Amino acid sequence: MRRTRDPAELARIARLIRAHIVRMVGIDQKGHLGGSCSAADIVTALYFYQLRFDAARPDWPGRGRFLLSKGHSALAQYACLAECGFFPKRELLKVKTLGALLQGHPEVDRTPGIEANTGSLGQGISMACGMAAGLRLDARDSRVYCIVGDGETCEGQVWEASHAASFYELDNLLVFLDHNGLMTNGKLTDRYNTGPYPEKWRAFGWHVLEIDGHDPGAIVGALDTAAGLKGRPTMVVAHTVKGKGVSFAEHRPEFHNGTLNRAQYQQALRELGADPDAPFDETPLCALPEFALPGGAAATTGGAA
Amino acid sequence: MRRTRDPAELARIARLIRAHIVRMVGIDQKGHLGGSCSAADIVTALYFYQLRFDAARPDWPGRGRFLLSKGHSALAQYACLAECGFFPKRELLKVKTLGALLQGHPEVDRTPGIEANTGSLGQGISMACGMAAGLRLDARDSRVYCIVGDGETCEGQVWEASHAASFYELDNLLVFLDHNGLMTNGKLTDRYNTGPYPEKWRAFGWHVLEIDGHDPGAIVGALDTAAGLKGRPTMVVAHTVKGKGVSFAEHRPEFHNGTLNRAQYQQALRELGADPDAPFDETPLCALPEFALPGGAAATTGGAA
Amino acid sequence: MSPTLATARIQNPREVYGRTLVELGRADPRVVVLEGDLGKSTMTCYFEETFPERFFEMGIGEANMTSFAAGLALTGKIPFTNSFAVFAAGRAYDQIRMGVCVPKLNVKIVGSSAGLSDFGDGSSHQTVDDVAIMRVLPHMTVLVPADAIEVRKMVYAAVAHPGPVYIRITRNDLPDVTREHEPFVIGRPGLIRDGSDVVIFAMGQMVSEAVRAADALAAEGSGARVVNVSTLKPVDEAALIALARGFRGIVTAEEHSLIGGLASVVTWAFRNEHIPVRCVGIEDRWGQSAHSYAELQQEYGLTAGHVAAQARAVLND
Amino acid sequence: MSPTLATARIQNPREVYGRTLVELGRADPRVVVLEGDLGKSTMTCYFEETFPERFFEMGIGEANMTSFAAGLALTGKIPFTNSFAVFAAGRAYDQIRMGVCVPKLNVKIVGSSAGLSDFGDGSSHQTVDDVAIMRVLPHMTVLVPADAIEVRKMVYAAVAHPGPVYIRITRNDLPDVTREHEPFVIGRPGLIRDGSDVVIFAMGQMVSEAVRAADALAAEGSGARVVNVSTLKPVDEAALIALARGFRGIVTAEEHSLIGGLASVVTWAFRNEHIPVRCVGIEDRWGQSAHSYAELQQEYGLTAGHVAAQARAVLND
Ligand SMILES: Cc1ncc(C[n+]2csc(CCOP(=O)(O)OP(=O)(O)O)c2C)c(N)n1
Ligand SMILES: Cc1ncc(C[n+]2csc(CCOP(=O)(O)OP(=O)(O)O)c2C)c(N)n1
Ligand SMILES: [Mg+2]
Ligand SMILES: [Mg+2]
Repeated sequence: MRRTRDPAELARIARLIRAHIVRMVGIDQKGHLGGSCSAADIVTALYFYQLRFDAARPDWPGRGRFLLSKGHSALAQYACLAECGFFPKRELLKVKTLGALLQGHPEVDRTPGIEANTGSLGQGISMACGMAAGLRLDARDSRVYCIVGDGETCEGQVWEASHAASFYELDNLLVFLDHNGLMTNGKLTDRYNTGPYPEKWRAFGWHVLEIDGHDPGAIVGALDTAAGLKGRPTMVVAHTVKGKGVSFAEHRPEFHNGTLNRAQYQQALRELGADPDAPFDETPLCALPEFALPGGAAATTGGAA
Repeated sequence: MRRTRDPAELARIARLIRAHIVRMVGIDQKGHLGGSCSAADIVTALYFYQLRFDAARPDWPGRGRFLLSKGHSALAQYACLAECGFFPKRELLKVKTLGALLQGHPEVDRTPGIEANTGSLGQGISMACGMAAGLRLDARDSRVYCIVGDGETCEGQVWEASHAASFYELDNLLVFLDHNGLMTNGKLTDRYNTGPYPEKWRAFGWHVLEIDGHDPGAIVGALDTAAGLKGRPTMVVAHTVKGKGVSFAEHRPEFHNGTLNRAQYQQALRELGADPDAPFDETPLCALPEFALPGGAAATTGGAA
Repeated sequence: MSPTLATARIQNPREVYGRTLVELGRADPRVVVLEGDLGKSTMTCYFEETFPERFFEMGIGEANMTSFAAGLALTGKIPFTNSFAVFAAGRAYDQIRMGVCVPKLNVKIVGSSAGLSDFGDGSSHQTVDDVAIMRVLPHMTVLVPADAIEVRKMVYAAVAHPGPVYIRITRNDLPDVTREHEPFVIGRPGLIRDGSDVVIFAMGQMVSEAVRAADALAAEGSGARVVNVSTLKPVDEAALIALARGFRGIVTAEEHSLIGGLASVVTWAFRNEHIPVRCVGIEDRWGQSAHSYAELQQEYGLTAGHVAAQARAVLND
Repeated sequence: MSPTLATARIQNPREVYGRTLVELGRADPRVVVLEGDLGKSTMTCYFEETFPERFFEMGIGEANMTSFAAGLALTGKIPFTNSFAVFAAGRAYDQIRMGVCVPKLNVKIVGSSAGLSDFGDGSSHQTVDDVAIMRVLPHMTVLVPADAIEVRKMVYAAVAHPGPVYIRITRNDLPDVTREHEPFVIGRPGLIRDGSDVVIFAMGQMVSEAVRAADALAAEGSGARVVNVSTLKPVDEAALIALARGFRGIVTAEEHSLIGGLASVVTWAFRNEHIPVRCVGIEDRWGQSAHSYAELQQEYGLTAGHVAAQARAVLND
């Protein structure tokens, strides 16, 4: 698939991804809107700029690995996987139904393109470290990308993993902190402060970058910079807004795993530039001429790792 | 019991405590010599200078609390408890036998003076936080003292507790890091580095002091300083030597939970100024005139909390 | 003796749990509450509003929450730890075991959204195993309420009982199947509906399914006695045996793995009794996402129909 | 058919475990080893010496060790995680459950110094519960070797078996009770010694005690069949039932809580078989320190004498 580093194009795709998130949350059902939207720009940049993969061969060993340690934001990843052609887009509409390909949290043995089972917070970053170590053992140049939540940093396992990554000098590991300032039940600074983050990861021996997690240019820049950082893992502290893109959900803990009524659902889609009454477009981005690779080149080209 | 802040006297008592540790390790049996000896000066200063307690009423609510998060160093605490009169000294010689008052790791419901069950690393510091919060709820001025191992800092729970203590501003909590540089199987810097410690705890929002953990004057000084530090918990990074006081065990991971043969046993006792052939002296320090309080004043006086 | 579920009041157990904590907070200043960032699901939010100084947000750190609670218990408090059951019990297993259960500390662990009741979130948020892992702990008391009435009584009983208690609470609304005026006693199985052919031992949500099954069986002329086994530890084996004496068979029904839960309790208690037994429960599988709880009940074989079918089968054994 | 324990070779299971890891490391480059700072006890030190680049010291962080292993498995490795059983299984319970067992990853968890074998260290280092908590996990295979011969075969079998495996290893030396030339097959119970009155199903260390008990019973004229149940999951219930057919009673023997271990496996398998059963195991108590393992065996009722006594009792049932 063709890659883009154009911020406007990435922003446009991210809006599309967010519209899918809203569709998957649906009407009068619970769904992890907030954290999926806060991570959407990062996930989009990973799939449409950075990650090396072959949607037709999700287990291609040369692929880059991306896993959400904050597994509850799976909707963002599902949307990208669908648009990249890992599975038919209509699977998005069946999310969380009995027997669905797309479960409430990521499941590696169910869903093409998912790398690990996450959902119990704190575990994914350790798995990412193990993957990075495994890839290095095999002398692969693939990199591992991971997103942790700021609330998730309460889990001591995040710090255990941070020790492991730094001790084993896993410089093929890049982690984003989705720093939206909220956990399930309110503001971190009010309810259970785990900051300041850059100081912590520096003390744990990581390279630390800090960016606006909704600025595609900054995300791409961080990915590029991190590719050159050696000897240690890199943490990108990404300042984000929970619920980003859906005005009434922004900064609002109620929409962490909240419910949209019909009016909210429609408003959310409209704000994201989607027509709530239009039929669902089943064509993935990867099938569009501007995303197909010219001359039928292997889908695995492009992407840093 | 009378308190002393005299470094020479504290050093003399610590040697006595170490001799008990050697006796409890015994001959041709496994015993946690290394970590007990590295913590001995701190534990001694806590019981003979700092801690407010009543050995006749171990559950006196006004007491200060001391618990070993690195529960495997219980021998050091058992020795101090015995010398302070919590139980007959001859219990030391029955340690780790069937039905003994003194178990392999501290057990609160078995042993007078023990505050919690520890031994599964990482849990004790969380318990110490909970105690500090509980004492504060009751508006008690008692303080909580805790020792964690440097290897123990691998456990993420140590960092979870560190978040909790700083978020709840537990300034009635003082933790020592027994920084002896060794875990069970070797040097931390070689095998699994978790340093640098002062930077980490500063980033986690603690007051941090750094001392020589074998200098009684420095320990007493840190205790005094910490009493005045408000708004946050205090971490005292104490540089120590594993096996301290037993020449052939110093810096040696083999003696983490090692075995002494008869010659080593005797040499160790001699180095600690004890005669291996002398009968066991059953009189605790607290019964000596110089440690009894003048005029029969309550044993609970003295001590900071 | 036979509650008609059709007209029974429906209540939400976690709502009642949250309200009861407040009552107890008022009655007993030693009660303190710890929460793992899920207070609006576990309903400890009511306690937080009412007694902010005795409420501890512990963030998403179940291990520390549990050991911190042990520390509070060691200063004389009666702490309740709260999270989804999967995390309250499983993520903090070693902390419950070593710090709480070995020394028999007065910590109450409340596992919310238990079983398959968090139907949308899938395997990572569903508990097929919590009763099993809590039951193997010496000194632990394990309680699984059949309805909200029992939730309230259990929370009172937990405070009155010195030592660790695990309470499993579903996210689902439940019809009242127990009687308000009957006392709850730890360890005592409760007779819910009588009959004389088959005895159905049921746990939690499955008690109301068992009552429905008994209705269906009655229409066919078979009498089913429904017993609410809401204490999974300690088990009064003699009482269970007495309740089944003279019956032609036993059915167990639980929303939990057949390994380590009620089926284990009953087959163990009856190991030398020689009475046919059939078990309804989750067959050694993980949970998964669904659009509704009812779909999962069907998928995992946890409906009144499944209970009735096993009752018929055991009567033919 | 009857091994004489008096002349049996004595081996140390963890020593053999450590050596076997090296053999497998040589045979299969996918084998990697993770250690929780206890390599000189678990005996992964041999693997570390031989294959330093495939050995990961994970410090004292069992949770991270386990999820890190999951990550390695996801890149095609066959990781073994190592610590004392109490921590390998219990401290990392949620990580084993969610990260490894739900997706059926190829992670092998080895619990060392299991049961009461770390006799000096007391309750915090002794496992009465590990088989119970590992057994309730769907997709898990649970193995408890009876001797060092079986340890070696099990480690090979674990590598050959795709999916999570838990292996419980004692610190004690054990006499060889199984036969070198007989293959080990996951799930298959092994006939150790034959007899025709009572069948003793035994697990781990208790297999050799059961053989001693059978010797004593033989001297009294009662024939005891001793069966080594070294796979606690999956259980071949039909095989167990077949092995007890025609016998007058069953005794189970395990160095584990009577809740959730072998006694549970057997009483469940025989729930509709109506044959008397008596169980030897740890009666819902925590461990404690002792001067020797033998003292704890006596204190917890885990000797050949206790097994023989239950056999006599069941024959009189
Ligand atoms: C171990 C564990 N405990 C609790 C939960 C329930 N839970 C799901 S999301 C969440 C809050 C996460 O906050 P954060 O990491 O900040 O995520 P974000 O704000 O990006 O959604 C909680 C408590 C969980 N999934 N795992
Ligand atoms: C959770 C847990 N994992 C493993 C162990 C086994 N263990 C006991 S002591 C120890 C090493 C501790 O090292 P450190 O904290 O540095 O203690 P010290 O050097 O002071 O003895 C280990 C791994 C344990 N007690 N608890
Ligand atoms: Mg957040
Ligand atoms: Mg150390």
